[in-house]
Amino acid sequence: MSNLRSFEGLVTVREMPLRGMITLRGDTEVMTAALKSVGFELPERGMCNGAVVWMSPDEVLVQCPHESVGQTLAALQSATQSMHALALDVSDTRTVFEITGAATREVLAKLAPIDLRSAQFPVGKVRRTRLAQIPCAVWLREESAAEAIIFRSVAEYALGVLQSAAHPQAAVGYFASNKM
Amino acid sequence: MSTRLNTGGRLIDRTQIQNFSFNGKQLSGFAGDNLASALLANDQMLMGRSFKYHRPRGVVTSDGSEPNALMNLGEEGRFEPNARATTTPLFEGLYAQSQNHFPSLEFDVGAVNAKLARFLPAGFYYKMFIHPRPFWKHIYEPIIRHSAGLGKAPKARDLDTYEHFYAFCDVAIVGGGIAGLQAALIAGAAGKDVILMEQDGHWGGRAPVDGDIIDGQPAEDWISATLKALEAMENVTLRTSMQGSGVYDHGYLLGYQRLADGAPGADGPRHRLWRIRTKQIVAATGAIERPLSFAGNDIPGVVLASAVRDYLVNFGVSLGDRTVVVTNNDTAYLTALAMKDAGLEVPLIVDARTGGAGALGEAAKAAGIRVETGKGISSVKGGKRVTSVEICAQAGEGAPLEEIACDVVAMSGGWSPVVHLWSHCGGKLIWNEAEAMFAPDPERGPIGADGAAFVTTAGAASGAMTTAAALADAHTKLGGPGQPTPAQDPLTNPIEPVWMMPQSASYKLRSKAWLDFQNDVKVSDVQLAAREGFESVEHAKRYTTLGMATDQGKLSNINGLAVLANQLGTDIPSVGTTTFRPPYTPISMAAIAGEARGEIFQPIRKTPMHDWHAQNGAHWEPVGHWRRAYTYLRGEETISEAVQREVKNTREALGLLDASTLGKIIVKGPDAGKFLDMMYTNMMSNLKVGRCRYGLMCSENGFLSDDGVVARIDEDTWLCHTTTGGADRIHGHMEEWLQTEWWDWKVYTANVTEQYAQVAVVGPNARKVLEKLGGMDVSAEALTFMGWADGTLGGFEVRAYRISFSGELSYEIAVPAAQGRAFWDALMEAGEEFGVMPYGTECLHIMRAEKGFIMIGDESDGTVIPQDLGLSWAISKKKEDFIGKRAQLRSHMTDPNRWKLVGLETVDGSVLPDGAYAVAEGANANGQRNTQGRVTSTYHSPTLDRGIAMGLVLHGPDRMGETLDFPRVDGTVVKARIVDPVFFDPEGEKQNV
Amino acid sequence: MLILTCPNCGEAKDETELHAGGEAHLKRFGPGSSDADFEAYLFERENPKGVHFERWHCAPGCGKWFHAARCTMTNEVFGTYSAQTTEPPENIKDAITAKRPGWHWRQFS
Amino acid sequence: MKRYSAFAVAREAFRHHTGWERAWRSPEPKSHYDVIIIGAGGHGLATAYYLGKNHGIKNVAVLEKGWLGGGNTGRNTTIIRSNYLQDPSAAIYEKARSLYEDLSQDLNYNIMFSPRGVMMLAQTEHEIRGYQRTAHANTLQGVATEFISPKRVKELCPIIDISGPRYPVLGALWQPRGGTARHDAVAWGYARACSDMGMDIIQKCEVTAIKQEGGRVTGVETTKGAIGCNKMGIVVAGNSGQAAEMAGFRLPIESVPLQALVSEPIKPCMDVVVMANTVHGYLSQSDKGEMVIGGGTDGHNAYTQRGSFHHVEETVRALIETFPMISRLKMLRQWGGIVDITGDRSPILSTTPLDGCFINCGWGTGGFKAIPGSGFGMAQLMATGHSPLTEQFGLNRFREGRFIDESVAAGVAH
Repeated sequence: MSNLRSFEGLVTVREMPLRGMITLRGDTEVMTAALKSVGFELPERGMCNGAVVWMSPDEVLVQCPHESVGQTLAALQSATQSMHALALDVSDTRTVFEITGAATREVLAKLAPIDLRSAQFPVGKVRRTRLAQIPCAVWLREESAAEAIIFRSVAEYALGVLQSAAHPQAAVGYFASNKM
Repeated sequence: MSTRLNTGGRLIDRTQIQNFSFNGKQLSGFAGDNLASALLANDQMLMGRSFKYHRPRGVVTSDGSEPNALMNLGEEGRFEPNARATTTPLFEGLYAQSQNHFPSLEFDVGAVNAKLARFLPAGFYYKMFIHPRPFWKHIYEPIIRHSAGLGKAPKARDLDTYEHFYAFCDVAIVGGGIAGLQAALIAGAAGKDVILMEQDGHWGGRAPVDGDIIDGQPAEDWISATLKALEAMENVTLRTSMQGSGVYDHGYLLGYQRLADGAPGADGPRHRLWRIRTKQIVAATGAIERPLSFAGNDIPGVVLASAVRDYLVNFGVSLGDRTVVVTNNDTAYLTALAMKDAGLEVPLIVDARTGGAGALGEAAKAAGIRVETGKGISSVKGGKRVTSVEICAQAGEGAPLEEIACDVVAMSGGWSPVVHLWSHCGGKLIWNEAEAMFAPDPERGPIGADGAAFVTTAGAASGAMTTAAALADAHTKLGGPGQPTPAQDPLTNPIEPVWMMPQSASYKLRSKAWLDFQNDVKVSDVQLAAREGFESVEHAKRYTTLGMATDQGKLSNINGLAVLANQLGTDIPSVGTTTFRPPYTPISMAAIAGEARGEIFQPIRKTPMHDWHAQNGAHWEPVGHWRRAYTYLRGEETISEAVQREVKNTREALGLLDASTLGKIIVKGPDAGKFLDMMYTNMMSNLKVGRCRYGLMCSENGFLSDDGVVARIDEDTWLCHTTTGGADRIHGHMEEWLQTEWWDWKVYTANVTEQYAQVAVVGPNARKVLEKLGGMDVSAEALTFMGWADGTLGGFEVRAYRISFSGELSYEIAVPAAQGRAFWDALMEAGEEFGVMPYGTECLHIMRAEKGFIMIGDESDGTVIPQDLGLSWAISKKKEDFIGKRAQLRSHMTDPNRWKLVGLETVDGSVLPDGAYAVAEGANANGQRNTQGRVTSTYHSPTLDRGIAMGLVLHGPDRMGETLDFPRVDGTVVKARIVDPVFFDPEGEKQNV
Repeated sequence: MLILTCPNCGEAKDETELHAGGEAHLKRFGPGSSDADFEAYLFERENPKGVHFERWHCAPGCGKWFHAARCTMTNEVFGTYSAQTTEPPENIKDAITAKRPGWHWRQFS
Repeated sequence: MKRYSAFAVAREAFRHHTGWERAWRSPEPKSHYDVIIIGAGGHGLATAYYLGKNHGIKNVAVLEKGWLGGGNTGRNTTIIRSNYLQDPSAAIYEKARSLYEDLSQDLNYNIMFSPRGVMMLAQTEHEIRGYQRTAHANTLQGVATEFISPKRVKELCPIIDISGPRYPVLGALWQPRGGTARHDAVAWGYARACSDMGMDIIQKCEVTAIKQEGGRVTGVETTKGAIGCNKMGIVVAGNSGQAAEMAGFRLPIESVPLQALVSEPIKPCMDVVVMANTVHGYLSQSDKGEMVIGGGTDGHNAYTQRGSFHHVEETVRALIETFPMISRLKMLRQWGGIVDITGDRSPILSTTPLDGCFINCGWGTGGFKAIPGSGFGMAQLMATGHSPLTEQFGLNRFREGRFIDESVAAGVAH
């Protein structure tokens, strides 16, 4: 895919290449066991451990390379065969934008009504919220890098609002990382 | 005349000259000026006209409470009406025009109203213009409307951008005066996350102007040191030009930041609206000086004493050569002293108090200023500018004792704490008799989520009216350590309330004593309202329009309700105040809307094939936030021609529909069958794996809410299709029942709508194109009607459903969304030899109507039950329960007189008007024509080449062949016959091949 | 502008990240119920000035429903709790009693 | 009562306006009335007025816990229209609208009814079809409306951007005799006329209990003592649930805040009322020049009379899209009122399980425009036991499943 979208402003925003994504639903025990079978761990509530995104008390989003999604899905399905669980390939459902730069928290704070101060939003935290007018999962991957996971149909809108928020002359300077 | 002095002006930079235009005159000021100070420096005291009488008006304040000096600012896409000159920073090229006059500010024909003032008392329009009836709309109202209004209406599209910012903190402090700074220092030192905002462009509030001494040093020095300390704190955020505009529930504060009002056209947002969530709001918003009510107090040159001082100290502008000060409290003496100190004349201080001032009185006398105590102004003389005042005894009726020439009257009627933010969310006030003001009642603050008060006030906003008291109040409220910062000011003697000057002013004087400058409400108006029974403060306000001007009563309310209380013979607290509503001062609509404009006004949802549609003539139809192709226009053809072409082609050859927007929901679990039996009116648990079934969903209130095809994927998995608009709604509906009613049922759902691109491949050549792509067996035997299968087509992994909404041979093919476009392209290419054309939603609608299939949103409208639509076959008789079943047993739902679905064909072959009603004999008790049916959807059928329609008709299915009358809106009638709703291929031969 | 903490994801949610879902603890009446019971189930709502129990949907968010106990006069929130219950839990009732002694709502007090 | 006229104003001008009478008396309550109306808002006062005018029942008290007209009557966006889809709605709203036409003359009080025309924009295909259906229904209901072209929309309201871009204007349902009136004046005018008929309007008089004997209403306890009556009308929007509870029955009602806002005044630029339902906003310009904007209701029950800010945001951003000029205006004031929403979002004008006690409530966001018709029908119902205007709005409809759903046409509730 060569037509991945990106721009630079207060932050750099890049569309991530297609990624393997699997919705896994089950109770904590089921999800723990199933994830273990593919070498992953169940993240704590409200966190993402790199591969697995906590979505809900009975749902996680498992991320893996796109090539191996079939294999991972099969493994999860087989691990949960006798249990009440749901594992589905949803790799095409969403688009992921990566946001990097010192103003990462700030740009997100223009669009999402969430507390992004570092004490309240540590690295590794994921929060399902809205990005302006669309649902979004915000994952702070590193201090200056976040991923915004949104539905694919509204990718252009997401890009548009991020671009507006990241206007080079629109710095706010509220967070410790880019205090003004 | 008003002028710039050679020295002074702590906020201006005399090295930077800025040129601007006012009413076509080229003027100049300095960097740091605001528009008001710059105009005054150019001897432009006359700045506007009042609302009702078009009286000449000058500036009266030096802040956002200004009622008079409102301007049409800027031009074209950067034009703003009603810009307050007092809060508009001066910049090079500023372009301003005064408002509400014709033809000019100096000569305004509207001023004739002032001559008629005696005929225009409070409420006059309720008593006049009653006869003759048409005159209100056509004569009186247009005249009144035209003379009202203020600024011009903007015309061009806004060229600026705006944004929001969500900030969370522990303490948000509004007001960067000394109390706010002190509060920030304490909260910041305690390690709290603090936002301190100041609406003006500079810190410190009144203290530097008033010459206060804080902690043994001039206020200016203390402010600088405090700012330095705050800037060093990582946890403190400081912002100027940002107003705390509104307080809402649960610690929500609006911060209105004006980023580019001093530099229009600069790259970046003009305004930023902060939406702050904080544990505590500290309103350190200071106090506003009140005018005094004496005759002629609206003449240009009568200005609040504090404003006279502000212009002098902050901008080096003197408002006039001879200033008479009139007051009922100590603070106005500071103005007299400052003016004198600047070398200007202060012929007299008129102090209504018999005791006069203390230390300041002595200082005034020492400076050679004459002070008269126990006196008042009986009237101000002058037209467009003050020329003199007449002095009288405050205690009397206003017999003039002496006339004194002057060009400025600096008035002070005392101070009102700015309690707006305290009050927005329910904080209560108490009347402080000693200070003659309403102040926050600390016992009854606005209640937050935890049940405790979340707003506090600090400083003058609390009613702490001396410098020391203000700092001490901030210290106490914020729980500062040790002792409060010491301070000194020269205020010693208490205020004595003066609500009318003189105390027993005659009617003539009262009818010239303004309360609300902009809306032209006078003391006599409020008195009249009270006499006429408008005793509630809200009645008096609405009857007189007191406090309803753009300053929202900041200057007038307390004076007005004191007059009301007096007239009613009661006290001020029993009259009470009107309600304080956000915003504190007006904020731009654009800032409220934020970034949502133009392309990002709302999300547009796009399918994987969206760009192809756009490039191939799609005429769009919004369906929710989706854009679907209504039809694809070719060449010069009209929309209707395009639709007819698509129908014909699909029926005769091959059509493709982008069906990706249809909802797709996976339902899985041991109890999934049982669950779907509750969700759908039909039985879904007995659907065989590999098969599809059309299902209906109802609300618990019985009405049809959605339909779609359900496929059974495996033993405990079903895939439910919904309408385009239904995807999120139905998924939510399912989860709601699972989570809140049947939480012990073992079912998981997932909304996989966006995972798949789905294409309907429709028409006699449908199978041929799929076979050409190859990979899976799509033959009539292998994939039977209402079956589905997984496989590959042209190398794409697909799920193929053999379903039809058109009566044609039809497949719906789902592929992963990322491959949707490639799959579509492959179909178009392979289909070329079979006459492929894409078709849009209107073609879909026509084809299904030709087949008599209902459409959610057309045949159903939220009041229709499946039984109305002849869909009883889809309602299980075997099931004990499903959502909506009980509701459908109510008497009105089982009424045999409910209108039922039928087909309608016009006698003359024309198309029935959409939404037309079939009339019945006579009229009902309200004189409305009786009806017996209505059209639910209507089209020209290209297949049959005549109008076809569906409709709901009383006893319709029993009246086949009868003709009904459908009046058009123009009164003519279309006759239509009741027929079977299946117009085309009733045996289903075309789809079952 | 309410903030309610979703007990499922633990996040303090802004009102714009939530959807109000009306009265909590309704008992469903289906086929076989009387007209009066069914009408009451669908339409007769508690509409108190004061303590109220209501449903909220954490969306956009974790997608779960939860219940809140809130004062309709002041918007004071006494607590949020699981939607998988037919009555308010004791700790919520105690929290209300501490703030609003003598409160009652339907059969609860 | 001294008549109001230009001559009266001129006469008073020469004696310093000392001759004006009180607009309404301020009496103490008597011990018993034929009829007590609880609630001196527009609907309550209109009910009392038509009881007297049409049915000769003048021994009436109107009890008000605050100040008359102080609830939703004085908080709404003053739109008057009757272009409703369903027959019962069209009947009562058209009755109201036609009474508004002559109300200033009838009451001798200028309520400033301004039939400047109301248009409801169609901005989707679905709305076009809904409004065409409404236009057909209105033709048969005797309500003068028409579906007009985008070009005509632009002529009538030049500040609309009919080309979109997001939601181009595809047409509009136009009611030329819809418009606005001065909301406070409606309450004041009725109050003055009621008082003049000898009715007692008793403000600051809160009802604390409703008394009954043998299933029939006998009177009320109030903060000004007990007052007896033969019949009672409860007309207390925003407090209906509490009043019904005192009377011993329940209502299919929830109370939620509704918000509105005005801009600063500008010179006349809009001579019609526009409702844009796709984007959920209403807009008109007051005689003072303020742009008056109505928006949505909160989703949760509350009695706070403020409401949540995001509704203001949604309304403003939507209106800017269709009326770009609003962008550079400033919001002067926002406020909220409490509206009663019923199960089908249509009002209730009904007898109740308590004999002699009638209720008028549930007008949701659309009560102001109905005031004269509601009062007319309610008075008829209370005086005679039957009114064709109110017949379909009974409480029993919720049990029968016989709803009056106005949202069906194009998502337009009220």
